[in-house]
Amino acid sequence: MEKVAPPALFQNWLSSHIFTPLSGGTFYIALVGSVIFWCLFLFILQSLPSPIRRRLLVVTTFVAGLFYSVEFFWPAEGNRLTGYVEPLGVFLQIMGGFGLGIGIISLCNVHGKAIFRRQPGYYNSIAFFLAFVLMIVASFWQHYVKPDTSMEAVAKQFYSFMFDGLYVPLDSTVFSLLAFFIVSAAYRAFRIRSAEASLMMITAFIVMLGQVPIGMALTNWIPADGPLAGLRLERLTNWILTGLNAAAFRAIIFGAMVGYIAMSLRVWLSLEKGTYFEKEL
Amino acid sequence: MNDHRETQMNQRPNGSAKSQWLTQLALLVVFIGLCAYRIHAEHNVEVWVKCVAALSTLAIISFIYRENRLYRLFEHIFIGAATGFLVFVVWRDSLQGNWWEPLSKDGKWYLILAPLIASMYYTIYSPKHAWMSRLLIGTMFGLYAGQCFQNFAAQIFPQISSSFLPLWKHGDMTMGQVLNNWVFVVTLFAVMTYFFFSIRHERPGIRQTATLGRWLLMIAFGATFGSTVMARFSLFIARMQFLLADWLHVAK
Amino acid sequence: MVDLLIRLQHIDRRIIYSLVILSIGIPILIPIDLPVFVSPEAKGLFEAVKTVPEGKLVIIAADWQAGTQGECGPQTRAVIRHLFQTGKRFAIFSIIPIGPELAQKIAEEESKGLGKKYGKDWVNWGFKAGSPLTTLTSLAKNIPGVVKTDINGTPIEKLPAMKNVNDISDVGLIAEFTGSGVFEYYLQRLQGVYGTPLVQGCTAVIAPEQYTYLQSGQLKGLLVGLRGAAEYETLSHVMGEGRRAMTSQSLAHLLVMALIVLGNIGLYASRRRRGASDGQR
Amino acid sequence: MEHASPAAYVVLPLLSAIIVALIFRARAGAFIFIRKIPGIEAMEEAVGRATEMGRPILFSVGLGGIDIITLQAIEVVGHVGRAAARFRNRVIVPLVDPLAIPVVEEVLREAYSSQGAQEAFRSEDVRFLSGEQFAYAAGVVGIMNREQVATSFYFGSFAAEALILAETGQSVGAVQIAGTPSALQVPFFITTCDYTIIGEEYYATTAYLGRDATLMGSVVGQDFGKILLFAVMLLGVLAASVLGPEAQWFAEYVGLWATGGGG
Repeated sequence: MEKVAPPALFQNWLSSHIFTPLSGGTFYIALVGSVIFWCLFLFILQSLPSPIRRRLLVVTTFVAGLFYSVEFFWPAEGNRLTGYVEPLGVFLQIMGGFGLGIGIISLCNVHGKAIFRRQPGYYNSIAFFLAFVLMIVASFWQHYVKPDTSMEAVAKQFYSFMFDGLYVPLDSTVFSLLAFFIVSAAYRAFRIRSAEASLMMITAFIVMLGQVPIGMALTNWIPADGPLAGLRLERLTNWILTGLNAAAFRAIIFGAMVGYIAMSLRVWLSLEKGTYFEKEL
Repeated sequence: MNDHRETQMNQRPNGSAKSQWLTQLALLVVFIGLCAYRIHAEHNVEVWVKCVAALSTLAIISFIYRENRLYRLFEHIFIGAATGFLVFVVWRDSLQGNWWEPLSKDGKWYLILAPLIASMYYTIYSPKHAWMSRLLIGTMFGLYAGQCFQNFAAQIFPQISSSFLPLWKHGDMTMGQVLNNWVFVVTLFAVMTYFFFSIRHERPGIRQTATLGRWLLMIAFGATFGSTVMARFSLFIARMQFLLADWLHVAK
Repeated sequence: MVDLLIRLQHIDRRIIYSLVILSIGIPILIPIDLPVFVSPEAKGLFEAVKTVPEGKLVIIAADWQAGTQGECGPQTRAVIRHLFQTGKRFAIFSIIPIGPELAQKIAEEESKGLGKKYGKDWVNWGFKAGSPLTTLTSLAKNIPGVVKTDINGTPIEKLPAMKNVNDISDVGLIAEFTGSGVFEYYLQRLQGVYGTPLVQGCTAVIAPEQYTYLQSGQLKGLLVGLRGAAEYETLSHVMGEGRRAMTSQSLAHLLVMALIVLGNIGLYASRRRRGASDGQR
Repeated sequence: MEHASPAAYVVLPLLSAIIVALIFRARAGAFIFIRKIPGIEAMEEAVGRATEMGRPILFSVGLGGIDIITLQAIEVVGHVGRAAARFRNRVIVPLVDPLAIPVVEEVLREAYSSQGAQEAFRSEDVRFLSGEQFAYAAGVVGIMNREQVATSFYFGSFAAEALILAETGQSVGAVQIAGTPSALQVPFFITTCDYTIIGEEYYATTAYLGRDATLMGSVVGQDFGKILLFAVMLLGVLAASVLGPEAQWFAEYVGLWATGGGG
């Protein structure tokens, strides 16, 4: 049985008085009303003098940080904030979706200028716009086409052309370039220049050998259940990966997470230094 | 700064532009020939899609020889298609179900607040109002900062308690397990010591531990590098199987 | 001669990449059969399948998705082919939605070659939703009751392959294939409770964690990644996709190691040259 | 762990108190020693090199969106931007998350104007490439080759595409410095970059570059936080060793205490 979170602070009051679904005329009035309210709110914000803006940013950052930390430290029973966690998560996801427009504007700005100024290779920007528009058309069309009509087959084929013909092969082939780069990186970097570099090289050698049959052949003569079984290449590889490797990465992650807490505290308490935080608003 | 401009850094082989055009043209003709041969063998749409997929694959693989016109074209096509698909996925997986339908069908008028608030992002295009985008993004940073406690506890605490390993024999523990525990605990503490910032490494005990930590770190990085090689090769094996078996049918 | 050695340090990147294409492409075109050394854990799985008592059912738990098809696909195919060859009936099942479909495609392809028929030689229970723990617990007690219908919706009783299969005691072996951590459910609910022999085919990435179950005897056999599939095909004397891809892997790994050795020879030669010239100055 | 376990009520406030206390101690003027981190020291020189060659600089802030890790990377963009602005050199910042555009643009514009080089800043150099990992990688390696970048920086959270970016940067002959808390990508940065800043050193980058009291104090706070974890684990190992099987209830209690007992 899904554990239903207790209603959060004012959640019942809010959902029964303000955030109640409406229909018909009142629905549209509420819509227009909230747009007007928002424009008013932005107008007030804009009229605030700079020092008050700065203090407002500090307060909103702190309150925002307070929400998740208090919700976490508040024990589960009687926790009056858990109710808001899920709706807030959905709200942030929707806002992120609306933020995508900035990316599209940036892309259109860069490629639009390339075409407008006839920069060399501007036909690539034309190809970008074509692929962008065709993919949107193809994916929405196959999503909304009425099933078992003649158009459905066309929509599916057009989508397959864009998705299976362009998107998936391009994606998996760029990923597969790693097969080349890992070879050239290993060839150039694994040189016995220093003790540490050779340590890294020898371990990489052992692990690589332990993964291919030809490598395993080198130590196949060691009896599998004898005392020396641990020296068989595939066993040695597993011992390095489960023991030493896991401990070293755990130590790195411990340090990184302490750094993550330190930075989060600075951001939350507006102690953070750096151009983005100190610039006059 | 070790100078690694090795001699083989020939970005632009000095072959004249004309000869480059010729080789590219020749390759294109060969490709079209192969496509015609395959389309002649199989008269259906799948073959056309496979030919386009093959061209996409070869365009990206051509990058390892040199950045070239074909790669540049398909790089832009890829970015366009990926962004277009992102727009569709954002609509299908989040905006449609969580925003548009509740707003338009269930009458939840207050969901209009999401685009209204998100409009503050778009104030960056007018310098006078750009500070409002800072107000919204600053608040978002505050939200993420507040999650640090839960993230730390959820990820790190189980690892702390599972690091309590006995260093000498108890009950039915084998000597192998005791040795493994020693290796685990020594590696953990040595690598942590290596990363201390404000403690001078010259202090006795600290320097040796930190050096041991650095050596164990190098072993771990070598092991991780080696264990990833197989996975990366299997990616390219799959692409070669697509080209040789699915597309050209010259292999099983 | 020394100049040649010194130049080994800077082999042109394009030569390296062409060698990678050749070492991976040639085995796909011309199946070269490199000797595959079989690990004890792969032999264990082969023996476990061979010694399934007459008339007992084998469960193929296909808990993998498209992402891990590269490794789990060849493993599943190798075991299913062996079950067809030795005339042992089996049932495909999974607690991951897409698993049964992918495994069914493999079983159908293999059944054509060996004249096996769905329903008589094998059956596909399909994906069982709900929490894996409760599904496996009730499955052990009453297989027809929990499964009810197969992947095509036909009632289980009608399928000859399911004749007198009532509960876990009628199951001779459970073979699980996965890239994710669902393995514990089979340990906790089936092998650990009823002692039904359990074997696994897993991806190379999660292999280190599975070895502990091998040493404790909870696992009778283990196939590790593509290498495991190649080992199983070697035991069943078949030149399958595992061995072909393994040949490419082996050649590519040999190439990387050879390049590293050559690079270091070049470094050593240039140091000796510099050492000699310092001596003369 | 949905809600704080008993251990969380003790360890987390203690860890936070240590860090904040050391921040305020540093702001009050206490002397702070931080060991050398070669990668960070080399950043200034790397920017200078790009200027000598008259080629642009590339800065990738990784795959993270608007989160704490990416914020640290964006702060480093500010430092690199100020160094590049002194020589009127370009910094190209291809991005994965659209919401990072206003933040990075703001930081770079400020960096250039603080050096009196507003006109040298081009807003197209801060550009969104794609939200998809490998479309982003394809775009960045294309830019590297076409712009022939002389120096590239990789700061932020990275995944498999790290080796695609860094090996291409190597092949174009760029000087490369990487810094990431993503431990799994560190081996690939080590084999391709001139300097690699690992794990928690990543969070000390701005402190090291800016030499600001608050940030330096925070780095010392990180050390003391780690000493706290070090002590807890040392205690745990000794208890497990001394008590042996009896430690089982202790380990379970601590485990329960630590993870909130299946909460």
